Amino acid sequence: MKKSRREFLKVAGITILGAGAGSLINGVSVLSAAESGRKPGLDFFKNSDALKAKRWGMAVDTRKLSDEICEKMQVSCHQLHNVPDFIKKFGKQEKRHEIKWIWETGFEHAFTGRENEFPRENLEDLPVVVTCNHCEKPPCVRACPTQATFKREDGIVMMDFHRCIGCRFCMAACPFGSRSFNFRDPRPAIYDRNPDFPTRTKGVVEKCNFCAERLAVGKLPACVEASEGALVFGDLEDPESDIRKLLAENYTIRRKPELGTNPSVFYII
Amino acid sequence: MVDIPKPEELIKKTDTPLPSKRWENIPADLSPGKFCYPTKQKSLEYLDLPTPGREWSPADEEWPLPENWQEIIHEGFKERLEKYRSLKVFMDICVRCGACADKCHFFIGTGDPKNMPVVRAELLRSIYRNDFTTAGKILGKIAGARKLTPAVIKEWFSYFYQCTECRRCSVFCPYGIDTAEITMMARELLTLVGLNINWILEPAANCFRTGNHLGIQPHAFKEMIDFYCDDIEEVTGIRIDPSFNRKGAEILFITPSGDYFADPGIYTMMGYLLLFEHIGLDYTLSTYASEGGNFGLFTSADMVKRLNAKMYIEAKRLGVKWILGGECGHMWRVIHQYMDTLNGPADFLEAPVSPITGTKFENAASTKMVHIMEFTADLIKHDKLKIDPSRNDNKVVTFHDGCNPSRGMGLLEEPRYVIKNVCNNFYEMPENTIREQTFCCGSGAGLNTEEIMELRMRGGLPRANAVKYVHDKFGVNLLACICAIDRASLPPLMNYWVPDVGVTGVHELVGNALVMDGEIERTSDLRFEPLNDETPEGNKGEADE
Amino acid sequence: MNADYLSSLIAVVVLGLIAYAGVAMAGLNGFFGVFVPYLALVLFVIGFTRRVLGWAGSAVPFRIPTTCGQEKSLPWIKQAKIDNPSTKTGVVLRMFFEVLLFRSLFRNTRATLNENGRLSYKWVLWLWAFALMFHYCFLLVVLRHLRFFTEPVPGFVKMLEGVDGMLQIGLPVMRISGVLLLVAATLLLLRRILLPKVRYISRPADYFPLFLIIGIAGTGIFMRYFTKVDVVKIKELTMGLATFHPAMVQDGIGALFYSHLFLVSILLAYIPNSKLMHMGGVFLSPTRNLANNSRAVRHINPWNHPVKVHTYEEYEDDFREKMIEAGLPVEKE
Amino acid sequence: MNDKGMIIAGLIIFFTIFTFPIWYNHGAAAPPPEPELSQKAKAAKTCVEDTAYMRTEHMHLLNQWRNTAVRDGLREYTGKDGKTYEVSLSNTCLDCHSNKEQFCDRCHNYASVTPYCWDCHTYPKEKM
Amino acid sequence: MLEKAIKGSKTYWLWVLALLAVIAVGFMFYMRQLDFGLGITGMSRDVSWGFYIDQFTFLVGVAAGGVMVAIPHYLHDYKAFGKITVLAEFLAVSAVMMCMFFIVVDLGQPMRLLNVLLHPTPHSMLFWDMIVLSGYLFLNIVIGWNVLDAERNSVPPPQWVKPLIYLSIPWAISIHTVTAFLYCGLPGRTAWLTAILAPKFLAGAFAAGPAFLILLCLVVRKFTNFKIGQAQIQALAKIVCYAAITDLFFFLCEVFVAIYSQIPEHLEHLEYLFFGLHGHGALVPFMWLSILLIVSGILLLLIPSARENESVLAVACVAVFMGIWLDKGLGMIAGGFIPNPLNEITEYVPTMPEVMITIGIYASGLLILTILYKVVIGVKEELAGT
Repeated sequence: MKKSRREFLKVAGITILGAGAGSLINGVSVLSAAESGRKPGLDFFKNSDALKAKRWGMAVDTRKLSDEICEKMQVSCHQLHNVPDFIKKFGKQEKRHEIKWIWETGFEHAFTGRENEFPRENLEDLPVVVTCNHCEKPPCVRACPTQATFKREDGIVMMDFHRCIGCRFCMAACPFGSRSFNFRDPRPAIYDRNPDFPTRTKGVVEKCNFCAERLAVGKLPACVEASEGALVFGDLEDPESDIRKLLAENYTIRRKPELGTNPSVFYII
Repeated sequence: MVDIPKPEELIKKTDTPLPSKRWENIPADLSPGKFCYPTKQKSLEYLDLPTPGREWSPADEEWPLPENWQEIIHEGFKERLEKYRSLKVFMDICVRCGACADKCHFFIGTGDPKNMPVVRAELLRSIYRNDFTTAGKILGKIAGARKLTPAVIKEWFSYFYQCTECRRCSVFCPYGIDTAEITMMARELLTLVGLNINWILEPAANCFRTGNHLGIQPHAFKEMIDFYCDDIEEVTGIRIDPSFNRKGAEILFITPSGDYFADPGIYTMMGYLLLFEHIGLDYTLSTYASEGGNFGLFTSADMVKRLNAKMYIEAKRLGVKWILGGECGHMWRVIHQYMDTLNGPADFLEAPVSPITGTKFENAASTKMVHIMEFTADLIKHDKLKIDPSRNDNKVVTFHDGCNPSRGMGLLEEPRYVIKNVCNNFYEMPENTIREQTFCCGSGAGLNTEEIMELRMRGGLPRANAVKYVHDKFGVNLLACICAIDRASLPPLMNYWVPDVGVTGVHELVGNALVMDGEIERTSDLRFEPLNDETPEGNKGEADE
Repeated sequence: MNADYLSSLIAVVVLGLIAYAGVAMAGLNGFFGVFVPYLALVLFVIGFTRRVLGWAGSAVPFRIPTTCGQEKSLPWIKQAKIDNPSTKTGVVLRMFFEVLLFRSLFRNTRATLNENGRLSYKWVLWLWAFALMFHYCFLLVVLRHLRFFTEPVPGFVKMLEGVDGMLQIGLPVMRISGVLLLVAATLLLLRRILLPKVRYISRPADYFPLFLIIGIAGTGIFMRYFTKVDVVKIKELTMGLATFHPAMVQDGIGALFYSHLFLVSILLAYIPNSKLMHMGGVFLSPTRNLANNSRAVRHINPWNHPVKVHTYEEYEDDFREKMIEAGLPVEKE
Repeated sequence: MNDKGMIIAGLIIFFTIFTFPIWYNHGAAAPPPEPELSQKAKAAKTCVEDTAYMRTEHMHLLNQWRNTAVRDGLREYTGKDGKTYEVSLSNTCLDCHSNKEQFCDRCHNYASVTPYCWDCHTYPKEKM
Repeated sequence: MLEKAIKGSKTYWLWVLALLAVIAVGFMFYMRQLDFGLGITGMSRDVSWGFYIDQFTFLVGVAAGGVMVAIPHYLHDYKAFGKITVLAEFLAVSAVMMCMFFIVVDLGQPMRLLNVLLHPTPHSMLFWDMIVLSGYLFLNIVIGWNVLDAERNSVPPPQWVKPLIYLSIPWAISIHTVTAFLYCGLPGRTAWLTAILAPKFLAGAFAAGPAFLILLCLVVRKFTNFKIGQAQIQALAKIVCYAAITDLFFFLCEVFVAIYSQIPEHLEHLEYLFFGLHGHGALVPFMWLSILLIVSGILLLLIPSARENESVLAVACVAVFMGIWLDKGLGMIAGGFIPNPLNEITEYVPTMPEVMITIGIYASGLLILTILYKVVIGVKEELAGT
């Protein structure tokens, strides 16, 4: 509240100067009203049972993954977040407009540059689930001209759908192809709309948000819940967290670490 | 006469900052050299106009106003508000946006804020508010109203005789407010209390009596024309014998008296005579209607009508088919916008048709009077003239649009077409100073008088400055115009600001270029100046005289 | 500081305060919410009609268009059909460009005497641009306000609102026209205050309406975006006005609204008594609304009275002998 | 020139346009809207802030809620009366005001306001 | 001065009307795009920028190319260019305007455009691009207008214009540099991730801009009384030639790095553009055509007798212009997005509505150019006293 009130006062002040003395007297009364606390709304707080972390991260144990689990994760995520299914609605030609927050892909697609002439057996069939990496140094945030994409203090790279102008600079900047653009109105292709989460308007970019809305009420991300243990979610800065323990015990890789974005999603192959 | 500063000094003086005082608080400067001489008693009496009862000078402290002068002005104002919607609307709707301010040549030349068209109108408007509007009556000064005092009358006299009714401001005004209308009304009001200037009403009185402003009597008129015919014969070997007051002629030709009275108008007259001879026109001149111009326009609508009436009267008496009019400015404002309304309908005349080309002048179908530029342009277009433009090769010409033909009728292309056909060297002045944006000569609307020479030079500055530009750039040495006032006022203006440039009427150029049947080889132009074989193009500043 | 604009500014502020105080302290809601607007409306309608009929009552004795281009003359010469119209259609077009696009202001130049002694005329379009912006924004704002005076709100008003609020800035969504109106009015005001020539010719009657409109736009914007008012209640009041069922009880609207309404009422009543009548007068200017065909079609002057002329007979009487001597034909020997 | 007829016609046209609201409404004032409260809302007596404030400021408040929830992750709001609410359009506002047509739309339509909330947020009727 | 734009011949008005008609058609398609979303274009999740951004990039170059007239004129006092600087400046104005239009039509939520100003974000290159582009537009309008107005009045331009002129030179460089930075700072887009991108952009710009200016000069000379001399056109032609050579050289440098290093990520994009990748090769013929056009253009411009023949010169300029257009305006963006970060291939072909909107914007640019040039030519003719 404090911040927005300050902003309000600033704007009000400027307007008084600009609007001439005709409004001066009224402006003063507004100011005093604001200062005297007539404007209600004392403050905003974090939910007490919210999950908190210094830097959220995720580990994907591909050993535990199967196509079914991947499918389940995707369905539960897309269902929860009102992600449209254009292919189902309009057919295959709409694949190019597809929106995906989390999806299954092959090893060679997820880990380009790690091609191996003689790969481990089954590596080619290994289901790999990919999503936004919530990089520590996210190029998409750097590129966004309106701060519609931003990094929260807890490391989550978030989208502000109200602010996005749809320039798609973030999509060009993302080296992981994690972002989708609403090339058309998504609503007709949303089945079983979840009223607790907004749909998007056409013309904005969207992507995985690590279920920030669930963390706020003390729940783990939907995919993690649906993963049957294949995904482990937790605070990367907390050495005692489950995820840190898992990372300590296993050799993990990340996607395109050479780009220096420092992804927060780790893979156990 | 009061001394005029040198051009270099004068131009510096034009860039003065605006005074710190409001214009309402600055009295009019009526020191010698700043005002036109008032009308002599006898002219007023001859025209049956109100007189002040004695000779007087604007420099006098006490002016000879009639006892009930305020009432006269008030009633006159009221009457005119009913008679002229223009006045009423223009009094009400000015928003003082300032678009007109620097469009006036007098403001540019003097820097005097009361020469901004908006303020000139405010001189009248302030009285209008005081006398005729509720807001003015209640709020007085706050609403911009002021009382009619002798000081206001002095101000009117000063500033409404510092407006040449050129209408340039009207082009730029978002509501078309026309200062000419306002000045005309103010001059009518001043005339009601006997205040007018001699340079306007003496010619008007002359015109009323003799038929022309200069008071030239019929026999003298004929002698003058005969004299020009002698000159023509000397230059071309052709003898022309024009007819006067001849009944049954097809066309009556009327031109301003300046064209047969003074240099350089007389050469234009010779041009007309040569042209008519060349095409064998059946025309006559009139000694009764021997004036195209109309100084009534600078006095009152009634006076316009009184002086203008002669044209139709004479045309009817002589039984001509239609009237051809010479090169003139305010003459054409009257003919184009007033004559038919005031003295028409001219149902005794026929709709004008060129006897040479058969062209119907549809735009003159009702007034039955054709402008000679239209007539000549039509002749050239139909290839009816034998022209040798190289005879004008010693001239580098530019064209000055007269205020009235350009903003009162729109006669823009015809003169250019003619000039381009009779001259090889023609250059336009800068765009914002020609056509509908043309600048006044600084001496129109009756101000072409000697006693205000400095004001005239100041007012003519924008025009002269544009001429100087083409003179410096293209070597222009001749300024063509289609206005008798211009031909009288531009020579001193050029002489002052751009001494190497002469002034000519367009038909003088035509006359020079016409190849007459049976003419001798011409060795000089109509001014008896030798024809130069070499073209002066590129010879910067070379004048033809 | 200049007394002319200072006094106008003070006048507008005081007027705004009167309504504010009248409602906030004296509870004169009915007076400022119903009586004053109706009074203003009546004054406007009567005043406007009187002014226009007054103009209509004056004669148009002569056809005096200011011609701004080539006349209709010989068929092969291209006429400037709009700037120098010879037909009704041409005049309508000329008026269209004049009234809707400010054709004449578009020509504006600034004369400057340069150091080399040359006068130049720089093309300046600021006045044209500001004026255009000001008038169109004002029109849009007025039309948008129809939402307060109609129920159901007509489609075209909604469409205008939609376009006007196209740029999704702020909440409630910013209407561009309102902000631009304030900006344009301020620019016009600054022009008056800062340009020496315009300042010299400006008087309270020029500053007052500008401050008034700035005040109106300012209070409107302030209400909408900052102090906030109960729009539904306001509409109850305004609908009452529009349907002649004035609703009196209006708690919770906020006194600022009454300042706004009062200033609008002042403006409405002020129009017929001021230069703002140019909105009607621009249509009646004889230099613009007449065709330049006075030589082709006779224009009738309703008061064309006879005058004394010097007839040919009188003339011949004066000069007969001289004429005969010179060999000029005469009527009577 | 007799153009009085035209001038009067012009005047009539002007006043016809000018008085558009008067004849458009046929002189009948449509009753002001009365937003209907759902049972739940009635029971709650008061919204997150008092009614007068909510009437004029709800859009501003919603905007603040949105910003703090999305950008700062703060999802609890304590009002002037000290009560705390979850910052959520769906879970808090629309939970009570589940009757968009009778509640939101009435005033919005009356004031000709078309908020774009519903472009993305699902209103209760569609809850199914 | 804009007066001159509302007085013209029948041909002029027909041309203006034709452009307006094309703009209207484009606008109708844009309305459809606004209604439906960017889905009516050929862009996709993988190729998320397309034709619009291509044109934007190319036109920034055309705008920046004007500086090749400004530098010789203002910095080296090459007098001959004085006659045409205003043409270059107004070309830049129209090009920048088109750039802005292309950005706007490419936005998913154009109504939120002002968010860029409301939430200024200095770490975003797009923010800077907006600043440099609007700054450049402002500079060129102010400079061009004042210089022309002064010329018309035969007085020196106002003193304050001079610093703006000097500022406009680095500014011109900056617009294309920042535009290159939009792309070359993105990790993972290896086709763009090269320090030579800005120089290469500039080289292409200095070829395409002046080439177009030559064509415009030839058109102006043919249809109006404003006679632009041989000297200006030939000097421009040499600039085009060497800039095109530099552009080609930079391209070959890129090719060398990719081929010699054999790093797949560098190779794949080139491979896709020139040979096709995994059976996808929609752009292959266009890319080869581009090389062919640029090379033949350079050859024609190098041979003095060919260059001095104005018909050949016109052909050469068209070749260079089109070649660079194909390179920047078609291949640049798609080449960067294909293959995508997951090494998948989604091809991109602009759709009809997309092309129509693009044509509409080009028509609006041409309209702006026409109006501005009409004013310039009117002034030049007026100064000739005709």
